[in-house]
Order: sequence, then structure tokens, then C-alpha cells
Amino acid sequence: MSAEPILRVRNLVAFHGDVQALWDVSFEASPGELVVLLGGNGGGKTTTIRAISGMLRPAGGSVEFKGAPIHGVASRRIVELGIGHVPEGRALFPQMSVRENLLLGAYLPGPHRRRRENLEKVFSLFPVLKARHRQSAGTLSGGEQQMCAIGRGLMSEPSLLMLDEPSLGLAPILVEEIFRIIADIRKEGVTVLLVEQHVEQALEVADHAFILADGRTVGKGTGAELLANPEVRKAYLSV
Amino acid sequence: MKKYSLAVLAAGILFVAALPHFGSDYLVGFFFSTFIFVTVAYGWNLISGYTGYLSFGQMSFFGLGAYALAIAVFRYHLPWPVGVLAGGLLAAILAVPLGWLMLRLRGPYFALGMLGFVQILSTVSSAWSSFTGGGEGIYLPPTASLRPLYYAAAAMVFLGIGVTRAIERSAFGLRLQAIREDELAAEAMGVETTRLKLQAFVIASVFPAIAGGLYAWRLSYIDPSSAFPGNYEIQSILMTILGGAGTILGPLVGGLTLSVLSEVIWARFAELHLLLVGSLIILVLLFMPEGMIPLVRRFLARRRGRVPKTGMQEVRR
Amino acid sequence: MGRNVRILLVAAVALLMVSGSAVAAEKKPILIGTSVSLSGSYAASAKYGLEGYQLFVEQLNKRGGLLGRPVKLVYYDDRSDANTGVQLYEKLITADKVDLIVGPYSSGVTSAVSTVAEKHKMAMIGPEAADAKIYMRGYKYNFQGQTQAGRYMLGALALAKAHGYKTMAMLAEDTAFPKAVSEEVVKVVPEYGVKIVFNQTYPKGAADFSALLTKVKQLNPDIVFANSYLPDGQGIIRQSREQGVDAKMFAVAVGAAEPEFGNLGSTANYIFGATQWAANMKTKGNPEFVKAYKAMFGRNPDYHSAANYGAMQVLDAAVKQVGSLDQNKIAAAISKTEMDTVYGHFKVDGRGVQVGYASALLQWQNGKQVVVWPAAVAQGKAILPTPPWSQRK
Amino acid sequence: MDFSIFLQLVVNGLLVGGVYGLMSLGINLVWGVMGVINLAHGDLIMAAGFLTFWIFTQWHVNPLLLLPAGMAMTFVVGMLSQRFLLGRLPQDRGAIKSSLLMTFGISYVVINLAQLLWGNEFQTVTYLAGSWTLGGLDFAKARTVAFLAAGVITTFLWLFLQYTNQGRAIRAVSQNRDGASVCGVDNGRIQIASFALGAGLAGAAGVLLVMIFAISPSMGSGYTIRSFAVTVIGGLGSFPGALCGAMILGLAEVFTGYMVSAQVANGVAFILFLVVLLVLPQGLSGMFRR
Repeated sequence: MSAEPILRVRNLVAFHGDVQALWDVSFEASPGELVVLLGGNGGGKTTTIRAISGMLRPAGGSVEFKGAPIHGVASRRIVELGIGHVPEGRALFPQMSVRENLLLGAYLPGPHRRRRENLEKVFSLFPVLKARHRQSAGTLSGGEQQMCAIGRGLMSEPSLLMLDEPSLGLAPILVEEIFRIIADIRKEGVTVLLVEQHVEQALEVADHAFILADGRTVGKGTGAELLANPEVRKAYLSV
Repeated sequence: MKKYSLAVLAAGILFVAALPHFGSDYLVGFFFSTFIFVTVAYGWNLISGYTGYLSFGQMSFFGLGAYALAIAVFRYHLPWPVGVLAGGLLAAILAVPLGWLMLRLRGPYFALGMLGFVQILSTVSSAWSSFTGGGEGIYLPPTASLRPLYYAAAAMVFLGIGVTRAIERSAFGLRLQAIREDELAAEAMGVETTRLKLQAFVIASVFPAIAGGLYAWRLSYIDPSSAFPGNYEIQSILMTILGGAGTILGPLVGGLTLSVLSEVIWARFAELHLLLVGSLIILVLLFMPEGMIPLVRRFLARRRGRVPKTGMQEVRR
Repeated sequence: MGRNVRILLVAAVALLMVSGSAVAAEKKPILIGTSVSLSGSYAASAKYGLEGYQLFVEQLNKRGGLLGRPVKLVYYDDRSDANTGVQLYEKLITADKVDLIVGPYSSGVTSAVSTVAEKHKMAMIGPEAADAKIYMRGYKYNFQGQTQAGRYMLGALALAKAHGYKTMAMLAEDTAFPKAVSEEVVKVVPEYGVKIVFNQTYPKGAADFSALLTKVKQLNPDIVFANSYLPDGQGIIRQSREQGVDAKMFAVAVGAAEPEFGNLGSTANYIFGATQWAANMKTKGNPEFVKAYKAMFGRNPDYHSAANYGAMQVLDAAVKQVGSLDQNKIAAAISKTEMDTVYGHFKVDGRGVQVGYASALLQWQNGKQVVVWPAAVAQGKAILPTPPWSQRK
Repeated sequence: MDFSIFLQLVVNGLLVGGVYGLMSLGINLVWGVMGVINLAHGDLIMAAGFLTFWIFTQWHVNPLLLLPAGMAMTFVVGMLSQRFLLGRLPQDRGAIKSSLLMTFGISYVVINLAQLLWGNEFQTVTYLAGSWTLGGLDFAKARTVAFLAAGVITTFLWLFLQYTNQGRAIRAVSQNRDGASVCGVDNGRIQIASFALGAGLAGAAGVLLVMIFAISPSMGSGYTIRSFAVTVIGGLGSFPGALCGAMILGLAEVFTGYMVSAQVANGVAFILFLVVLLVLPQGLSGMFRR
């Protein structure tokens, strides 16, 4: 990797209550990269992301963002530092309008001051959200909800955006749409950390990918390398 | 271990049986009141401690029992034990449709729904004055001797311990605890939650009803505010959580502890009664939410150098 | 580790609660036991009653006590709760072994503890139980030391008759005493030529009377009786004004006799209230009692103070007459006692019902209570009819 | 029933309903954001009422001017309760149970402190006597003023929740905590703020209540249940629903009092609330949402 990594996770350990979920997770992402986390259910992908975004307190290991340690830091501070998180299941505010959902993305003081420009940017990225900005988020279709969630993540002006299963439960045509959007986001210079079930599509666009199993990093490589790896193909691409 | 607990039980029965022969009337009266609370607490423990449905409405059965006794004795001139048993029976009968309606509610909805039901019964008893005497109440002949009442209350406490113990060790009890831990999961596993909850609810209704009947006979006067005493509800809940909700001996241990404390509070800190009770609730919730019994059990296990058994209530933290 | 500290903390609080309990036992003095509603809904009035007891005991000891022994008042808080009262009297009689007992506050608590007194054969005068039913149960050791409820509104009825008022609406709290007042009024109104057109009760603790008063307004009665305590009496009068209920006469059974009724300001004027006692009444020893009370407690006594003081006077007289603490003889003596106390003329019938004490009537005039009936104790004349609310400031 | 009587009863019911609405907003907010029923709500209403009574009798201050004082007092109590008591409870499956019991403990403490500070008597502020007559209908002055004040406070609260960044954050936490977290909203802080705000609203209701009814330290639980009933009738988290529920309760109490009896009127809140709970678990707003 050429540049100094923007995100570096080393030997991360975490628990869900009394149950250990992460044993030893390590990976890194350079600025502007798209990094994909792969792995089966219970591999620890979501837990890893939640640990990075401060929603879960890691029990060991370290997380560094732009060279500074951030493990155990409150989620509010994480967002302030520039890490956006589009959680699994979208976590929208169903009874609020689309516009309000997006404005909440710009909750912190800095983004709040620039909320109008940011809103315009998101609307230009997702014209459909502009058309429906008065509608309550709970009444949107699945794909629109995902766009709303991503839009809300962008409102906080992140330099790293973590997307947890953005295409889950979407029709194939919408999955394409989501990947097109991810590409657009990268063009803006945002580093993207992606957790994805659609492994093939994800690896096609990934700069680097890491494989997690049972809470451990068990493999890594560039997107192309992994796509070519027969073991990976067997385990995750069912070919 | 088994012999040990048998010995404790025998000693307990002996003490309770002998108390009226050496203790003053005051002491007997004190234990009578304590047993009334503990009986209510055992009912609460079954529905809220084991099944996990927090009820603020056990006083509805208490009041029902009190009125059943008063009306049986005053209007129908029946002997008081008949009135007490009639109250228990009425409560069980009422609990079936009531539980069927109420147990569909969860969390605070159930808790406050039951509280609302107490208010409704209290409204009925004050509005239906031709039958219940309304706000004026019903005067009963004075109780000649406290002893039979005392023994009846003591018997209810033993019954409470026995029933709780039998339930905890049965499949029924395990399923109730499964409902408490995760009702949806229990249902998914094929537990007939509706029927089981209802059974627990009905059993739990009989205890306060009988306690209410004994209490009314002792008081020899009953009106809406004495039949549905809100502070009794809280006292009995506090006793259970202090001793340990969802344990066999929790209500008894918590009840005895709190009664002794209360007795002292009344005598010495009359003006601070609520403040002390309230603070005790807060302290228990903050510092020993599981109550005394699990704490003692863990302490004993540690002394014997054993890892504490991971029972249901120990996991639930 | 942390857990142990927490347990210690809980234990410390528990110990703190227990530590005050050491009670020093004193053998010598004659003990008089009672429970007092120091907390709960009766606390305010009950405190006056307790002070009446305390003053008498203090004076008695200055005079050399009873039967040559000093006297000590033992009391606990019954929290305005009947069941607690029962437990406390049980404790007083069996654990503290008091020699004499006197009654608690309110008809409800008195009714419950009367059975304890009866069971232990302890004579008890109940100075705060107006409900005569308590004494109609064939008890032998209980005596009513308060004007019976039925007599409270006789003065107001007499005035109504004198002014030729014909129709009446009556509201009462749905508890023993106010209902007893209502029942008696219903029984006697024909003698006064008054017809009751509205007679309803409301539950204890009710605050909104607007619905009931809308109905009363529709019936347009000459007289409104509120058989009420202070808060509900105030509420009914205030809301009568708000709803424009223009009766010619308003009377409140208990509430209007309390000084706090004056918080209603100008709305209180013209309102009548039954009163059992007033500081300036010419009962026996009253001025001295009021003076001593003020000196000891720094405030004026109210009628509860006087009633409880009066009960002590009767008990004292009975014990002195008997010359011992024999409860049977004391009970017999009380039942035959006929004497003038600060509260009035004490006399009970064969059942223990008070037949001596009678009620007077006062009216709020320019922010002051003026006794207007009976003529023997009247300080002024009743002003009737009450002007319509719309013409008042 | 005479039509003018009918209208008069409607006026009386709506005027009381306005204050019930204000009472219920605090319960609704706290429940929505935290899933907790504050059982001390009615006692905070009572405490603010007593504070008002006390200042009024000492210095004859217009009770409406005491709204900020009443609100501030209960706001602080609420803030401390959440920060040091409720916020420290373990967040597990038993959390609802322990938080309910905790607020109950707080309620006892508040009652006892009020008893110590202000005594046990019933008290009321006799601020405005009599009524205004409009079109043959009597508008009790104190009740009308309380109704209007409740309306103003409700409007301000609605504007705050709807249009400010913090207000939006409160609503966000009530709808999805994870979602709020990833936006940088500090859940713990919002919970403290919401609980304090809910308590502050109870305080406002208390200041207005003592202007129209007599209150005593032990009467809080009746108002807790009324507030809860209004919330259930209207539907959780629904502003118009809550106001609608409050009006319905006010009208139901007045009409039952007139047509049946005061005893039944006293219990009508519970009857309504149980019926709605069992028949329409989402409340009235749930009926319209479908």
C-alpha cells in the first residue's frame, strides 16, 4: 500500500455481553480506497464495524484513524472525526420525513452549519430523495430507504464511510444502482469500507478485501487476487 | 443439604406454632401483618418474579378478598373462614377472563393496565353502595382472637413457599421462566405461552385474595381505601425484590427484613417513612437488583470454593 | 470488590434505621397511649388534636399528676391508616403496657381501633369520631367524645326555616362522617319545611365538582349544603361561583370552620359553616385553655385541640372518681359522667353515643368567622340571602 | 339534556382537557424516547404545584409568572434522576421492570420531601375567582387561563421538537437509537435531556393545576395514571393524538359526572384507558394511521 492508511485495525477483540464475537481482526484501508470485508454469517463483520464506530466498546486490540487511536471513543466523537456509518438494516427514523432524516445526518455543529449545501449534494446524488423529501421515511421502498440511509451517512461529511450490507434484500437492478452510487461516492474522494453479500460484484470494485471467519481475519488480497483465488470462489461464490 | 433444609423447615414451623404461646399479642399481631404482606408477595413473585409480567394490580384481588369476606359475614352471616375461602375462589374465577384480556399486554402496558384495574374495582366498590356500603364501608363484629387468623396467615406463607418450590422444580416453572427470559423465543420453541401465563396469573391471584380476606376480618372494617391499599402493593413488591424476585425464599426473607425495618421506621422516623422506603427501593435496584437470596447463595458458593451455579436468575443481569 | 462495598452501603443504611430503636423503659409514671396521624391525609388536623392531649398532660403533671403518679403520653404515627392504628394500639396495650388509652383521629381509624380497646377491655374516649355508628355496635368500653354527625347542620336548617327557604341541594363526600351528616339532614328536613331536590356524594379526593354543580344550577335550589372537609368544601364553593350557582344560602359541614377556608378570599363571604367550638365561646375554662395552649405551642388551638383536651378532662375526672386504674370501673364512671369541659357539655347515652356536645353555626363575614347560632353563643347576626355571584367582587 | 347545558359541559370538559394534555406530554415524551414510564410524573406535578402555592402565599406573585420556576425545579429533579439513578440501571431484559420500580422509589421520595417542606394539607392557589360569560356559557377564569397557558407551552414544545436540531435528535432517539448514534447523537445525553424535559412539563402542568384544583402531597399517582391514560388513548408518540386523548378524557369525566355519578367519573380515566388498551393498542392515532 502506497499511502499511510487512513484506518488501521489491529488484533481487535470484542464481546456481545458474555459471548466473545471478535478474537483477532486486523485490516487497513488507505485514503480513497474501497475496502471490502467478506465472510459468512457470524464472521464478525457487523461487530467489527460497530466496534469502529463506537457503538460497541472493544475489549482489546487497537483502531487507528488518520494515525490517532480511536478505540473506545464515544460514537459522537467518531462521527466528528469523519467516520460515517450506514448500519445494517438502515436504522432510519421511520416517522420522520426524508428531509428530516437527512438533516439528522448533519446533526453535529460543523456539518449542521453547512447542512444546506450538503443537502443539495445528496439530492443531486439521489434525485429520487429530492422528489420525496416530504414523505416519511417509513413509507419509502427498500431501495429508496437504502439511498436515504446512505445520504444521511454522507450528510456528516465523512472521509471514511462504512456501509453494512447496503444491498441486503434489494432486487438485482437496485443492487446495480447501489454499486453505481458507491462508485460515485468514491469519486468524491471518500474512503469506503463495505460489508457485502454480493461478493462477486463487491470484489470487482474493491481495491482490497479481507476475509473474516469466526471473529478472525483469515485472508486478504486485492479484489482481483481474491476473485481469482479458487478457495475464495468455492467458499463465497458457490461456483 | 436436604437434611439441613428439612431441619430449618421444622424449626420454622415450630417457631411459628409456638409464638402465640410465649409472645405478646403485639408480637403475634406484628407477625400476622408480616405474613399478610409475605402472602401477597408470594403471589406477586409467581406472576412477576417467575413469569416476568410486572403487575401493579395484585391489590385488585386483595380488595376482592376483603370485600368477599366482609359481605359474606355481614350480609349472609357466614362464618369468617368461609368468607376468606370464597374470596380466594372468586379471585381465581375472576382471574381467568381478566388474565385472558390483560396478559396480551406487555411491559408497562400490563403493569399500568393492572393498576387501572385496581382503580376500576375501587370505583365499583365505592359506586355500588347498596351492596358494598360505598365509601362509608362495612363494619364487622370485632375479632375475638387473633390466633386463628395468625395461623391462617402463617399457613398461607407455607403454602406460598410450597407452591413456589413445586413450580420452580416443575416443567411448568421452567416454561414460565422461559417466558420471562424471552417470550417470543419461548413461543417459537413451542411453549404454549398464553395458557401457561394464564395459569400462573390465576394461581398468583389466590394469594392476595386470601390475604385480603384475613386482613379485612382482622380490621373489622372495610371501605374502598382500606380494601385497595396502594402502599401494600409497593411494600410487597419491595419485599420480593429485596429478598430476590424469582426465588423460593425471596418473599419471605425480604418480607421479614422489611417488616422489622418498617416497624422501627414507624416508631422512630414517622415523618420519614416514605422517604426511607423510596430510598431503599432505589438502593436495592442500584446495588443489589437480584435481591438478598442470590447474593447469599453466591457468597456461600464462593466460600465453599465452588463456581456459582449459573441458574436463570444469575444470568439475568 | 465493588459489589462488597455496595452491600456494605446497603447494610449501613439498614443499621442506621435500626439504631434509633433502643427504647428506654420507664416504670413509674402512668402511661396514656394513643396513635396520631402524623403523616397521611389527616396529618394537619390530627396535629392539633395531639397538642390538646399534650397540653392536658403537661398541666396534669404540674398539678401533681394522677393518683399521685406522674403521667406520660405515649404515641405513634398511624399514617392515617386504620390497619396501622390497630397494630399500634395492640402494641401500646400489650408491649408498652399503657395504663390508659385515648382515641386517635378520624371516624375511620377510631372505628378500627375501637375493637382493640373492646377486646382488651380498655376504656377509650374517641374525641375525633363524629360517626355515631361506631358506638351503636354494642361496645361497652368505647365512648364518643365528639359531637355526633347528625347534629352538625341543625343550625343551618334552623336559619333556613326562619327565612322560609324551601328547596335544598346536598353534596357529601362519600365517607362515613359526611354521609352520616347527610342521612341525618334527610331525616329531619320535613320538620324545617325544606325539600331536598338533589342529594349526591362524590368520592374522597375528588377535585372537579363542575359536573355536579352544573346539575345543581339547573335545579336552582334555595339552599346548598356541602357536607365536606376543607379542600372539597373550598372546591365546591369556588366552583359554585365559577358555574354561577346562585343559591340563597351555602353551608359547609366542616371545611368552613377552618381558618384556611379564608384563602378563598371574597368568595368565602356569606358562607356558613358548622363549628363545634371556637376560641371565644363561653364554655367552662375556655379562656384559660386558649391562653395556655398559645403559650405552649405558639399558635391558636382549633376545635380538634379542644375536643381532645376535653376527652382528657373526662378521663381524668373518671379516674379520680374511681381512685384506681380498674378499667371496668373507669368505663362505668365515664358512661355516667356528665360534666362541662372546654368543648361543651359532655354526656353519653347508654351505648356510648355523645348526646351532650352540640354544634354551633358560623358565617364568614368580611373575611372573618362570626358565630351566628345559637343565640346563646352568637357574636353577630346571620346575613341572608347570599347575593348572586355576579354582583360580588 | 338541554342544549345549553350540553354546551356548558363541553366547555368544562375541554378546559380541563387542556391541562390533562399538558400533563400527558411529559409522560409521552419520556416513554417515547426511553421506553420508561415515569411513575413520579404525578408527584412532580404535585411538587411544582406546592412550590407555586408556597411562593404565591409568601409573596403574592402571579402564579403564571411562576411557570419558569416550577418547570426549572422539576427539570433539575428529572435531570438528576436520569443522570444518577435511572441511567445507572443495567440495560438488559429486566430494564423496563427496574426502571418502573426506580421511578416509583423516586416518587416516594418526592412525596415525602413535599410533606416535609409543605405539610400534608390540601392546598390551592385562589388566583382568579369567578368566570367570564360568553354567549350564555360560563368560562371559569382560572381554568380558561390555565387552558391557554397549556396551549402556549404545548405549541412551543411542538415547535422545538419539530424544527430544532436538538428537538429532532430527541425524536430520532425515540425512533431508532442506532440510527441516532451513527448521526453523532449522544443517546445518554438525549435521554437525560428528555427525562428532564418531561419532568419540566410535569412542573408546568403542576403550576397550572394548582390554580384550578386543590392538591396534596399524596395525590400525585392519580395524575400519573391520568397522564398515562391520555397517552394510551391518544397513542404513543403522537402529538395530535395526545391532545385528542386529553380532550376525550376531560369530556368523558365531565359527562359521566353529570349523567352518572361522581364516583364513576372518578374512575372513567381507567375504564377508558383499559378499553382503548385492549381494543386499540395503538391508541386513536393508530386508528387513523391505518
